[in-house]
Amino acid sequence: MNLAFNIAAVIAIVCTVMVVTRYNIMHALLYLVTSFMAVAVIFFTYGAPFIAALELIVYAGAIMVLMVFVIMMLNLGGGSAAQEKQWLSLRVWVFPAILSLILLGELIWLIYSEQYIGSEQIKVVDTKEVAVALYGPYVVAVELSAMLLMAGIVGAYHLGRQRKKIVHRFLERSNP
Amino acid sequence: MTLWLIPALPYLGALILILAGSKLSKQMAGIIGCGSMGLSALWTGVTGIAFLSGGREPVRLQLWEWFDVAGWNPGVTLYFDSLSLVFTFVITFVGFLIHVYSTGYMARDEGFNRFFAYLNLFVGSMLMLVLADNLLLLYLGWEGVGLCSYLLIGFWYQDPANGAAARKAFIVTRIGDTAFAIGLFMLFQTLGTLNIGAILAEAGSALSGDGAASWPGGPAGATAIALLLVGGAVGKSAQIPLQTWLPDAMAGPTPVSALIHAATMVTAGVYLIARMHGIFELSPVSMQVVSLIGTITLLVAGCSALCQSDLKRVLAYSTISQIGYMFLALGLGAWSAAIFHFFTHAFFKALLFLGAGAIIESLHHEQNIFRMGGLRKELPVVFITFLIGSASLAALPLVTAGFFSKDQILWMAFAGEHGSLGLWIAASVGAFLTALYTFRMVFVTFWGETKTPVTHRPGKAMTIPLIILALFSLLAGFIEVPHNLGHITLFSSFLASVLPSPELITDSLLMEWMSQAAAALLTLGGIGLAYEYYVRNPQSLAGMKRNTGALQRFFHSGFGFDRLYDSLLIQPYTWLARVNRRDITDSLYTGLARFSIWLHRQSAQTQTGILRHYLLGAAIGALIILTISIFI
Amino acid sequence: MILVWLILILLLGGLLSWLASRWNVLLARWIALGAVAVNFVLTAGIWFGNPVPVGWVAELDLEWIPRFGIHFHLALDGLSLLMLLLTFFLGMLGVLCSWKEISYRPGFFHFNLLWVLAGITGVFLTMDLFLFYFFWEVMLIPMYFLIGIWGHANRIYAAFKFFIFTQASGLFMLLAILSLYYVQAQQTGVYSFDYFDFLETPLPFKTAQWLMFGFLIAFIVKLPAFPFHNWLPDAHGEAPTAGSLVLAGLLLKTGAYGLLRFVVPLFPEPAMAFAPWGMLMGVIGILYGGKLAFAQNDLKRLIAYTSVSHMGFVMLGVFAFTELAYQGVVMQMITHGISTGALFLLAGMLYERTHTRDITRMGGLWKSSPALGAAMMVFVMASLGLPGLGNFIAEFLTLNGSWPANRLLTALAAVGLVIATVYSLRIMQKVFFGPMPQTWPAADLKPREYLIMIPLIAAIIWLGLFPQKTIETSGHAVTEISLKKGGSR
Amino acid sequence: MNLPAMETGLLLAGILFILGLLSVLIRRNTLFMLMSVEIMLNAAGLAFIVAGARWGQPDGQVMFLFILAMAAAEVSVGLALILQIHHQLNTIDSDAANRMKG
Repeated sequence: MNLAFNIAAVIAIVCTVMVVTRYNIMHALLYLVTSFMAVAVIFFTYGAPFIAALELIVYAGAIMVLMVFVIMMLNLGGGSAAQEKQWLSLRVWVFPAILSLILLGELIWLIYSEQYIGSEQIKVVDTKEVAVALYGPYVVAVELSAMLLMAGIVGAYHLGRQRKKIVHRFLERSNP
Repeated sequence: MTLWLIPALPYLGALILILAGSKLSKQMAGIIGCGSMGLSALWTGVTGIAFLSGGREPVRLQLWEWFDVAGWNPGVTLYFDSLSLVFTFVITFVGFLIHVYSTGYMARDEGFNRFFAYLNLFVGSMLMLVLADNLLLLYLGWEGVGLCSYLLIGFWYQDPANGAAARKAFIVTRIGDTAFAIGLFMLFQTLGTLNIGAILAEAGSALSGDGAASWPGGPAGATAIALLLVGGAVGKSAQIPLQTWLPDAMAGPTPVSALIHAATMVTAGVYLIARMHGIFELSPVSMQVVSLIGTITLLVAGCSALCQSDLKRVLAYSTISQIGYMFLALGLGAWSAAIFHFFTHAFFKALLFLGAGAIIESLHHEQNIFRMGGLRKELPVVFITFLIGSASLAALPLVTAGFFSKDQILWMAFAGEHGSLGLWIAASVGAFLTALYTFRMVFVTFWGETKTPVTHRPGKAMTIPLIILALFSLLAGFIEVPHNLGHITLFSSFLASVLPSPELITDSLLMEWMSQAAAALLTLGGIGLAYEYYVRNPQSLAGMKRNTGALQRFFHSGFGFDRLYDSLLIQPYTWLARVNRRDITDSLYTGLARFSIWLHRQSAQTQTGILRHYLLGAAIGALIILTISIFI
Repeated sequence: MILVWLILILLLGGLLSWLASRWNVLLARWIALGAVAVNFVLTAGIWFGNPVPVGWVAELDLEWIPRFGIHFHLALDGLSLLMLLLTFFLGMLGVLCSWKEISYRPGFFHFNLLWVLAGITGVFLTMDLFLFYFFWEVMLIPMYFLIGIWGHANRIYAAFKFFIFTQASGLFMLLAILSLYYVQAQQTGVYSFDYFDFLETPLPFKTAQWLMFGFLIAFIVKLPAFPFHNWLPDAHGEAPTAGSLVLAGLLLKTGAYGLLRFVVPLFPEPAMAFAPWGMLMGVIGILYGGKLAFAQNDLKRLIAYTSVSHMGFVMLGVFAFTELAYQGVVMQMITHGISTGALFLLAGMLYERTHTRDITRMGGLWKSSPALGAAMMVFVMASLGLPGLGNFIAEFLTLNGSWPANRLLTALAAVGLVIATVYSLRIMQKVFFGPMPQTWPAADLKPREYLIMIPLIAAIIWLGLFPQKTIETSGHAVTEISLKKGGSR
Repeated sequence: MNLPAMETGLLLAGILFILGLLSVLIRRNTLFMLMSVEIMLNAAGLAFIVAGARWGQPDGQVMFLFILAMAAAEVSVGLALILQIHHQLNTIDSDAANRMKG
């Protein structure tokens, strides 16, 4: 089982790195999908098959597809890649990179400094337990997330509507 | 005993004139003004006679208790003894004559009522000063007199120069008053009371004990208090450090100069020192300081008077010089001699000022003596009275009152216990200078050809006071004759009850004859020299003037004191005021406001509007919190 | 009960005159005058009732917020009686002098004026620190409106500066009051804001010192002592005549009253420790204020700086801890209130005649209005401390009292008298003597102005020649304060 | 069957999270930013699952479900906003929308 975990972890990291470095947004998106699939495999290795499935369906399936639609609508595709290259100059990279390295160092230091985590077995949690917990103590949270999703839909609908653009002679000039 | 009437009448007159002044006619105002003075003089006479016949018992009358705080309750109480009798007599009698003279002199001035209101107020305050039983009430009179001299010097208020002179007088005297006030605080702290009687009793008992040591404040305390009192006296009596205001005070009308700057106010300092003689006797140092101030002043003022061209300024410097003589006498411990000189000086100096007023008015306000001349024939009465006054000032031997009083001071300077040869020489030189500048003035104004025509003869109201004063200038001396010439000691014995008599080291008749002969010779020499230069051959004078031009200017400016004070005090203060008009500490607070605005503007820069900067900020914040939570 | 009435009459009077101004402006003015006059008569009645008050003449103690131990506790002793008399006397003059001057919304003006007076009355009467702070604020806000609305050119700046200065320092005092409240609760378990309870609680020196500084800063800013005096010239320069009259005549006194009533009795030892500094600030105030007064050309700013200088004497006297000095301080509060109030009234009258406050553009006014000149002469002489007028008694007592405490500083303060002469005579010379730059109409004092001036002149002369009446009134209260810490005679 | 140790799982989540953060910071294109936020959310979910698995509690997975719901709603609203920005400023560069400044 560890082998699968390791392979999936490597794939996930490589794909994420590719996402971060790509200029063409479509390539980045596809790398992201593969990265999510790798993570789904990792979920599976951690004994959470239901979540792995969900990950695949919702993250990889729904959200990424939505992104693809938006990209197609704005037909960013190849044209914007040149602009992306110009935007991602080395100077922009330097400071965030340092920041992330420091943060990574701290996370590592944190994870490996606490001795209490023993290396006993990881227990598998099957889906029934999850369902019982979901509708047991977390029933309020479920309702809340339902409301959240509703808000998401209404918001997306309201914001997405194309209102007739008011072209104001001098107040607002849309830059080219 | 209705002693309170003496000061109350002038105050009442002043009150009436102030309240109903604008409605009264000039004539009416004149009657009220002179009337109140006349009644007060009369009442002084009555009280004086009652006092003399009643065995010279000092009268004390408390009008009301001023205030009572923490056990200290100074009352508004009047005290009348022989010293205050002399002063009240002079103030009210000479004051009355000057009031009568003013009705004539100020007849055509539209501020007539206001003038008499101020004059009455002045006499009231002066009487309060002289009759005060405690030093606080004396201080009230002291400042009241300062106020009235300010009002009267600046009487013709249209001309800003008069205003400046009035303010100068008030401020310079105020400096002296501050020293006087600090002296009062020290006195109050050591004795717990400001009552003059109590203080003198305390000083007397200390003197009889073992001198200044048994004075509560110790010798240093006594000397400090004495010197502070001298500070106050020097301010008011225009002695050396604070004498610059008197020559400028001539900007006021002439009767004012006569009353205030000759007879009464300027001698307030002499009265204070004489009254508080107990403290001065405790500290010989302060006595020497007083005599030193006196001698320096009489010499400086003498020389300055020599080179003045304005008639009234000559008289002003001569007043400073004569008061210098009084201070010298006080310094020597010859208290009654000083008061006697004050007594005679009041008469002949008032006479000279009134005469000068008559001359100036008749020459249509011409004050420069070199543009006068030949007035012997034009104004005979004024000439004769002026001549008598000058003779008395110059101390013409045996005939004039001035001679007797000045000679007594010279004799005390020579033979007195604190006297010394140096003081006597200085005093004699002063006498010579006095004779010189007095008769220079007389010869220049009355001899020679008339340069400006006489337009107006002084009326009867002006000439009668002149004549009376002239008589007094001659006869007033005979009440105190030195014992080698008849030994009448009416005046000093009269004051003996209040002022102790000085001890003499040598009292041989021969020495006395010698000093009198020397004084007489000096005076006659001075007159002769003046005659030589100003009447017989003025050319020799022109020669001498050329090569001593600088000295002339130096004397003319009164030894440069004005310039000294101007550059030392006035310029820096006005410069500081001009520079710091907007109050430096204000910039402290406006600076605070500006700093907060700057701070706001700097922090506004961080709102760039670019999303990435905000994200970066959030990330950095998260990082910092993480590191803090881990490592600290 | 009469004490509550004193405050209520003013509050209601203010409201009434605001309402009345809808129909008839004159009616509004009469109501305002009537309200203050009634108060004046009441207080005068109390004064004649007991000319030499010993201890508390009248007292009223109602529960206000029992849970926190806050009482509606008003009490009147000799000192507050004098202060109230001064308040209502100047209050009447304030209403009288703005008869012609205020035409823009007079109703609201009188409302503010009377509410300021009510606040001041409250401050002088209250014996509960919470209530004291309450009235301290009530006094502040209407004053801000008075300066802000009816002031002259840059009145907004002046009103803001006045408000921030006083409010900021007031907050320090609030902190001190609250911490005193808790320290007392901790020490003695008594939860109360009452002044008398605070008097009994023994405080450790360190905390007492901090609490004293809290109170001190509020009163020093209000008093204006030296470094905190900058709001005064602006506030005075811009306020309307009645505003600056109330400001100079009464608000400065609340600072001095606070020092006498709260700082010295509540924190005797720290006050003793602070004494040399306090006296130094006082003397600097005298000399620096005097120099600045000499430098000003705007008449109102000049008079404002003179009151900074005179209040320096109060600082000197309060920290001298001798009964003489305290009596001098009380006299200075009253006589300064009258003389500076009168000077401001005269400045207002001069403004009505010459329409300028710049004294360099005035001159020779004695010819056109001699009576005004005579009145100005009286009060100029009062401000330079001429004996025979009230200020001399005050200054002499203060200096005499503070001489044993600190000789050098008292000598320097005495030099302040010379500086006072210099700036006072400059006023007379620049305004009334000298040539007349332009001809003003011959407009001497009108009957109304005589009605204002005569009581003031009579009061200042009466205080100068017969001060014993007022000294007796505040005598007991002052000895009480000075004996609290064994102050010397 | 022994599952991978928890530390490695957490380490993996950490790395993914850091990469997402890095990508958010460097990108100017709002779409890229949105994707990177998705990475970070996913990484967080992974950490939850690993922890839940370690203690055998369903809470981890429940929490992941909520993250999922939240991510979905967030993406939909985010994309709507991006459309609106594109419509108004016809660019999706985040620096263009800088009128809310200083």
